[in-house]
Amino acid sequence: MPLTLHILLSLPFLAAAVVAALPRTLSRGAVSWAAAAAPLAGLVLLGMMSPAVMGGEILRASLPWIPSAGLDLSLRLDGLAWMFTGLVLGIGVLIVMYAHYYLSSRDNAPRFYSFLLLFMGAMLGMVLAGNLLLLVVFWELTSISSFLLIGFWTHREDARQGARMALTVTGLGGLALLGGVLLIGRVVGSFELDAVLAAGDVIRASSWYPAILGLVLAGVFTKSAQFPFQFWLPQAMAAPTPVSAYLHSATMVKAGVFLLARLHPALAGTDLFFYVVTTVGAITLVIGAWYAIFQHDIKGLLAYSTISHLGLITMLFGLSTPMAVVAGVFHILNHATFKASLFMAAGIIDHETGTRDMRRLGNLRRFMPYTAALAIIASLAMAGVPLLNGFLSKEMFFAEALQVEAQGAMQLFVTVAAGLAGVLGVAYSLRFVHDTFFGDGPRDLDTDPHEPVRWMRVPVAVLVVMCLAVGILPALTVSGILETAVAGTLGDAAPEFSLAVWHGWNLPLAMSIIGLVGGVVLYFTLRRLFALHDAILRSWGRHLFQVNIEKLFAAAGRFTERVAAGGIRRSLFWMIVVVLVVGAVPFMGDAVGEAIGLASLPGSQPMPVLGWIIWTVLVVSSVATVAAHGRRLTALIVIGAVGLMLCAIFALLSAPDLALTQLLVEMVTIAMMMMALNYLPKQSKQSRTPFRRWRDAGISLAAGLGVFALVYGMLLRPSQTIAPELLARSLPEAYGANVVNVILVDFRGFDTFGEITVFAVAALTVHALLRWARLKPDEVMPGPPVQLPIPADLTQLLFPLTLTVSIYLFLRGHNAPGGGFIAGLAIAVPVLIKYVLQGARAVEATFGFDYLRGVGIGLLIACVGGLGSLLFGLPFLTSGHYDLELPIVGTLPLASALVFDTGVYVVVFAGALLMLSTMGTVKHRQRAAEEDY
Amino acid sequence: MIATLLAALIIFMLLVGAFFVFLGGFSLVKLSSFFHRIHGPTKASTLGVGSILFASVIYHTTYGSGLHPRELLITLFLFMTAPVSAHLMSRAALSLMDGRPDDPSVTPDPEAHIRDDADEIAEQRARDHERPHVE
Amino acid sequence: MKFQLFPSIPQSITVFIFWVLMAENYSAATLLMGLLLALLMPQLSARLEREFAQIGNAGALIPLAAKLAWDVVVANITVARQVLGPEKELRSAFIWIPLELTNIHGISALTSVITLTPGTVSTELSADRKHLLVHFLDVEDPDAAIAEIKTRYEAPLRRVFP
Amino acid sequence: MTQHLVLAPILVPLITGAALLLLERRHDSQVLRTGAWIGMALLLASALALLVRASQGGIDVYLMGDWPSRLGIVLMVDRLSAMMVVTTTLLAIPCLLYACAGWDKRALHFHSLFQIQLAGLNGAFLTGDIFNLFVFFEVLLISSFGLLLSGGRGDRMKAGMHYVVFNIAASTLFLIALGLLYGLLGTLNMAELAVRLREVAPEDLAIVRAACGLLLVVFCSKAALLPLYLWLPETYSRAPAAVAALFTIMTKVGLYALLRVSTLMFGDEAGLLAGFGRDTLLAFGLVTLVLAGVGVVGSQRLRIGAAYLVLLSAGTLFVAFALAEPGTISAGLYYLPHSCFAAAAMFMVAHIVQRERGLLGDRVLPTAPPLPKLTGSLYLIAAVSIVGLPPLSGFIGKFVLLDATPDTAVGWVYTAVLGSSLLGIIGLTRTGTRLFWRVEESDLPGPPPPTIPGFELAATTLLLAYGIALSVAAEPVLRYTQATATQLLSPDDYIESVRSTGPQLRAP
Amino acid sequence: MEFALASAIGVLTASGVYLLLRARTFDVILGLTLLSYATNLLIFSSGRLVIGKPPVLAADVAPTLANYADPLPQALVLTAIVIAFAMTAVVVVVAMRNHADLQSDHVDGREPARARKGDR
Amino acid sequence: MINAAILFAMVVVGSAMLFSLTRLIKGPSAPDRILALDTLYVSTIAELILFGMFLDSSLYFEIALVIAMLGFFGTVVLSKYVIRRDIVE
Repeated sequence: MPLTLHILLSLPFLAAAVVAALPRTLSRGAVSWAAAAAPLAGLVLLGMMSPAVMGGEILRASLPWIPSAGLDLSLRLDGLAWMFTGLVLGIGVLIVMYAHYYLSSRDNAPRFYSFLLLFMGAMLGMVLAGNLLLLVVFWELTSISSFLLIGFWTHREDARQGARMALTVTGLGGLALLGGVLLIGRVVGSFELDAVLAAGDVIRASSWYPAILGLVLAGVFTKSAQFPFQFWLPQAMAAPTPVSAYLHSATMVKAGVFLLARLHPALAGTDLFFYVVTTVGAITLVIGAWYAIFQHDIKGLLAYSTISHLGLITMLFGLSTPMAVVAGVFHILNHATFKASLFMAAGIIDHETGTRDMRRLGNLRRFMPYTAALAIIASLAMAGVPLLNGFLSKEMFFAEALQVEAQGAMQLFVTVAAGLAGVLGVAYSLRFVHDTFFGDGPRDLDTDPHEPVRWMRVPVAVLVVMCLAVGILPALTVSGILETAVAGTLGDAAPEFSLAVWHGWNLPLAMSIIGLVGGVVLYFTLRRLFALHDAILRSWGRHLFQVNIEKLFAAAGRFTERVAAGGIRRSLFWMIVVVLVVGAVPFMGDAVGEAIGLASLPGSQPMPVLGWIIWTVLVVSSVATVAAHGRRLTALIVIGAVGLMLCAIFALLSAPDLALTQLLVEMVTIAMMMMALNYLPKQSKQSRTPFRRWRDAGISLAAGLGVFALVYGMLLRPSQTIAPELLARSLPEAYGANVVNVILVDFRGFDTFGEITVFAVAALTVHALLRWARLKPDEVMPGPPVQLPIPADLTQLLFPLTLTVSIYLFLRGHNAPGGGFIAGLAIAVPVLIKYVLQGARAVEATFGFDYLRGVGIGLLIACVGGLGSLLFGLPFLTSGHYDLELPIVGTLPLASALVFDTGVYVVVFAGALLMLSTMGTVKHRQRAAEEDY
Repeated sequence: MIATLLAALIIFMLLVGAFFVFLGGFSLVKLSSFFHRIHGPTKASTLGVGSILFASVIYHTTYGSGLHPRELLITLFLFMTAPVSAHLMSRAALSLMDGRPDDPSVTPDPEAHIRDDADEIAEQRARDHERPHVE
Repeated sequence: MKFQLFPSIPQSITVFIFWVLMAENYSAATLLMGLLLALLMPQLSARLEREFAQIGNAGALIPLAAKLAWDVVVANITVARQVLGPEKELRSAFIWIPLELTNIHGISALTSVITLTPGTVSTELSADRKHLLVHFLDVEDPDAAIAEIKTRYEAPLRRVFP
Repeated sequence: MTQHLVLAPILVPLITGAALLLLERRHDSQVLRTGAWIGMALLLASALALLVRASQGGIDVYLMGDWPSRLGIVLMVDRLSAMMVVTTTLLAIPCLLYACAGWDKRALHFHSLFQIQLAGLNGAFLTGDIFNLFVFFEVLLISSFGLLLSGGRGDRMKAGMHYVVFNIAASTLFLIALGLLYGLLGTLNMAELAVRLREVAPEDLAIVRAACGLLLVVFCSKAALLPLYLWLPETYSRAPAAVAALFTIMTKVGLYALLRVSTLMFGDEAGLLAGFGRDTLLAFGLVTLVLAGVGVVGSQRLRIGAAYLVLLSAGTLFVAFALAEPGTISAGLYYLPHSCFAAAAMFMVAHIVQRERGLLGDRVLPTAPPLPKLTGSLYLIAAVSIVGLPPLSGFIGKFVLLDATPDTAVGWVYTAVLGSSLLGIIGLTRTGTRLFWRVEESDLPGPPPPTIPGFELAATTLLLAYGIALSVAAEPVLRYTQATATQLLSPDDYIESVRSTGPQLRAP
Repeated sequence: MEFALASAIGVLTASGVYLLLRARTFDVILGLTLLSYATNLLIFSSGRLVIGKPPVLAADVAPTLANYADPLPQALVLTAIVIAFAMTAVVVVVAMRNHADLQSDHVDGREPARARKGDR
Repeated sequence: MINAAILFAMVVVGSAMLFSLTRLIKGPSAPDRILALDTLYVSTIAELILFGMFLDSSLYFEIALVIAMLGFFGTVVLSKYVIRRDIVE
């Protein structure tokens, strides 16, 4: 039954989905039962598998997920996982039962249970994972789901903060763990747990070992709230108590130590491991215990004690001797039982008295004797009093701490820490018991404290009975479980051990006694010295974290704000700088002139006088544009000269088509800019920072020089182009003498296709932006629109003639300068002149041409022109040629490229006019609306 | 013989054309007020280009690819458009001018509006001087 | 809009001549295309124009054109002298010329003609279209100048554009 | 007919866009939507068909106009192109769905612009000619301008100005680089360019390097590499949700071009130019990652945060591609669609939040918003997916990348990738708790939480479902991307198939 | 001639870049225009400079590079011109809308702090 | 001989262009600059025709024709702007 494990794992997830889907109106009982079904069923399954596991078998099951990346859904049930599964499910059942009574009617029970089940599933997945990556997956899932649980009471600030803090810290650990696991995979070559556990020697010998250890331990320490990450755990107490009871006894925080146990064979056994883990564990152990004494909140006290106990477990794993591991595993088990029961008791107290503040509580044994009895027993177990389970594992801990083989300082440190831990543990247990159940009666309570409903006590009672049973009869109750778990942890290295209550008079027992006595003394001394009720001991870790995280947010915010506020100029500035650097770097380390290779290259051609004249006009007007840019009209006129000279250059340097295009585009551009200028200020405000101007001037000069150098370098090199073939094949195969046009409609017709698309979309965009816009002209001239009858009348003749010319340019385009684009603009311009001279409305009233539709039709024509060749099985845009014989007319050469070019023609004409007519007919904003601003 | 004559004609027309184009440009630089300047380029240049085109037609007919009367179309267009642009430019200048001649259809006494534009020049100069860098 | 096969005969003719001139070959295809355009162009431009120019007496156009050509050449030489000469001696002036032409096409033609003849630039048409503002580069006697324009150009134009 | 399949992803949306333009006058949004969806369905079918074809491992070469590749323009379909086309199409479906909730009526020409945008994207992915690549860059850019700005006002215009100007400047630079490349090497076909680059003479090396460098700068600025990303956050956070969601693929176009060019032209066979720019890109990619993480943490608005997450994914991809190992490229290619989908979902969620909260918009301030519970769940899944928490696709992409990182780069890459993830978690956690966890507890039933319009919900869910599908089907996807990476790293096949494909009728 | 053209491109680039970095939308548009001129010339020059040999095939002249200029860059420039025009159209309109919506023609949509203070 | 004349004419027309440039830069008023630009256009036509003669090519015809036909458009638009600010009313 290989899939049993998968079924087991999927149970809580399925249940979570089911519960989440339940309506809120459903009775809580039904929801609880639905929720409890999953862990109960899980326990049954686990029970079915138990004999095999206890017999030393390791159950494995695997489903492929991402085998190529080494991540499969492989599950593995060995002793350790078995024990943890039992814990997770068993305590889970109790928690569900408890929560049923704990939750109030205002709480959204389905939500709660679905989160809880989600968490349970994640936890199960983590312990069952047979693949380290899968373990990480579930590890992070526990972080997320615990985040949701801790923040369940979302309206409470402390809950939100606690949840965030928990997720941040454990998220950090999870990422570190991911890094560590990936490094392990790198060393071992597999993420499968079996392989990794078998490859301990390889890992320890690898040069990655310190990094692996650091990263994995970061995961462990954050999850298990070890120093210096312990601060999140008390914050997480803002969660509903069932959650705390679950997360902080059996599951969430145990995940860390579980991992430590899990990877023990692979990672432990080095000095580094020993020192780091032991030290951190010891520090945590002491700090947690010390802080616990000074808490006023019961749950706070329990939280710190949890930290302390986890420190203890960590330290045990740090000691690394087989017996220490046994003790560690044992203590995990014990701690889960008594701590879960304590949390539940705390929840009962909270529930029935309305407070968890020990300064207001006291003498509760009178009001709730049963609860008090249960809680006291559990506390004693926590303190390590004999005949209770806590005593057994603590005893083992003392034994191992005393046996540690290390340098003197370390040995002393470990011993002292262990001793202190014993003393402090008794002290805080005592504080809990004394301040809550004894002493002066409760103060200022809103409600009368009383016993809870019986079924709320049952889970506590179950656990306390277990504490007692284990404590009194360890060999009968827990021994088998522990053996199985240890076998799972250490494999062949598992030691023989026997659990007994009485080991005789020995050093550990002495330490236990010292601890008990010292703890009692300490508690009462402290009580007298410091007036515990007033003492406040802030968690500086939490404080630091909060300060720093706020600082981080603020700093990040400032940084982002500065970046975002930098605006366009900063963007462009950086781009230009990057370009300059990228352009300059290749020439570095080489004399620039030599790199460009001026000396070795063929000389340049002579320059005609006309060329110099054009050059002068171009350069001067270009510089003048810069000089005049503040006065916009002037700048526009001057830039017109630049455009004209460009056209002249194109003409001079054998590019008539370009000259034509440049000219026409120039005209339309100027018209467009003039229209825009109507709605923009006439002048630019000058920036008043000369620094910026100089900086920009410097950069622009550098850019100019750079481009100059590159172009010059390029021009002086011989060209090795494909052009000869284009020239040679143009006439015979594409039937056009104007090679440029042939390239445009044939060789590279697809470019043109894209180009007209760009043109069309630009027109659409202009239309979309201005269609409904109301703009305010910068300056409104008084009076009615001026009549320009004379030029308007003269252009009457111009329109048909330019249209004729345009058709001529279009038809001749394949063999002489011209073509669809040029022709399209050539006809758009006179229509535009009409607009200018007669006004847009007058023109559009008569000239009923739908430009928008024209754009669409043009694009479709171009498509059809290109697709025609598909009918002949030839690729897109393949040109066909057909000589049409007509009776009188003679031969008419028809090239299919003409259809495509017609599309271009229509798009350009309609697009240009769509843009310009839209810009020309912008609606002015009413004056009344201006006042509102 | 005819060839020499034609060549001479071409050269002559070229020189005349170049001269008039030059004149158009020169008057731009030399004259002091806008309404003086506009007389030069709008007509002289037009004529100059016309002459050059004429030379070109003869040239192509004689030495080149045959008769291309279509070049005359350029002249035709020029003669159509040059007045339009001159008219508009002068209107533009007029609209910027202070103390422009009033529209006689509003004040029906056309004779009153014949005025020497020496004041015009003075005024315009003063204005240019006031705000030389601002339009 | 009423459909007319030839909204404007002059325009059709112009377009045809234009096409043939431009195409530079006189094959049947070219001529046919020219005819087609002559048919189409006015139709298209009819969508843009309110009215077409009607030519009254086309015969008067030719002497006018000849006169104009001559004037352009002669007067250009005068202007050349004026431009090259000292600027101080120029007596420039704005003069409103009263118009008798009422046809807007005629007025347009007159404006162009005035501008083309050197020494004068037509600047503005009054709102009631009865006066034309002309800038003279060098004028001694305004009344004589007005009279010359009226007889030399306006009179024939009135015949062309009745 | 199958040979013409390559055309479909470009022409289908283009024709749809043009045809929708003709239908616009009818003022019937139903007609437009129907048309758009028909186009979308055809596009999806053709994209999938292309993917199936490409996954057989061959490289299809389509000669435009039946000219040999060196003379005309070629379209190329290899695994990478097909994958990008499919990603685009898959992303476009929820975006269109989202827009159909109402935005398409408010933005003039939305459907046409949207379709043409798709045509531009697909064209950029399919073309094998570098100038044609430029043209398609422009097609997609200009339609993105339209999509971004149509129906917008105020702040969106401001952001639009930045976006438009920056991209035009970048396009200008593209042209400069192309001009230099053509001037120096004399061809525009990418395969031919690659061949000629291999034979570059040492004395020409510097100037060729400069030209290539400029080309890479262009791609980096489109893909938003440090310090060329300043335009991105404002723009993306101001764009309409459906458009912002679609824009998540825009940075990927730059990355695609970068990957294509650097594997083809600067691969190990490229002689003097082998490995050109790799180290620099890696370094800058790492810094981008970290700064993007800082941006997520510091963002005051959810959509700004989402925009920085786009940046974060871009940084990750830079790193993946700059490492240039088969494994990292494969991981990057897996991560690429994931990051598109997840970030798109985030933008949609942000928009839903923004609308529900009225004046507060998507600012990260705690309130008592009656946000629908569902929004919170959507946010959670999107956030988990995008910061790379398990078990969703982001995690898989990241760990595969980290796993494939070469030993020498482990330190920096691990630190940056994991560190930025942490920053992402911190930022998104804060945002999420502030936005979705109500502050006040009231017994009174407040105003019922508004419901999310069906289209929007469907769109967001679909995107998230993509993410889940990517995680579940990670194995086949990864196998595909591995094959893609292998194909990319052996450019000789590409060159060979371009050169060996001859015209049907003409002389080769 | 090569020097002249290269220097002209350099001057256009420098002017364009300077204007591109100005703070007003219109100046930026002018800058982009100048830059696109520079780019067009640059692409154009990548076919090398040839005076008076337009690539329009004549019947009796062999179609080789000796007799005709390289046509390909010309076609590219044509595409580039058109695209630059389309882009300019869009940016011009965005500038118009920017000014209308935000009451400022500053590229970042708001006047710098100092200027705003001065206005009050 | 004719070639020399053509070249000479080119230079002379070129100097006219330079004159226009001067006016274009100096201004002072907008109509002055518009006039200068207009003149520049006309001179360019002349140069193109001369160049066509020089090369004995008719390929420059189209450009010259288009400039002659539409070159005044810039002037129209600019003048209209000066007159009314709003070029399309």
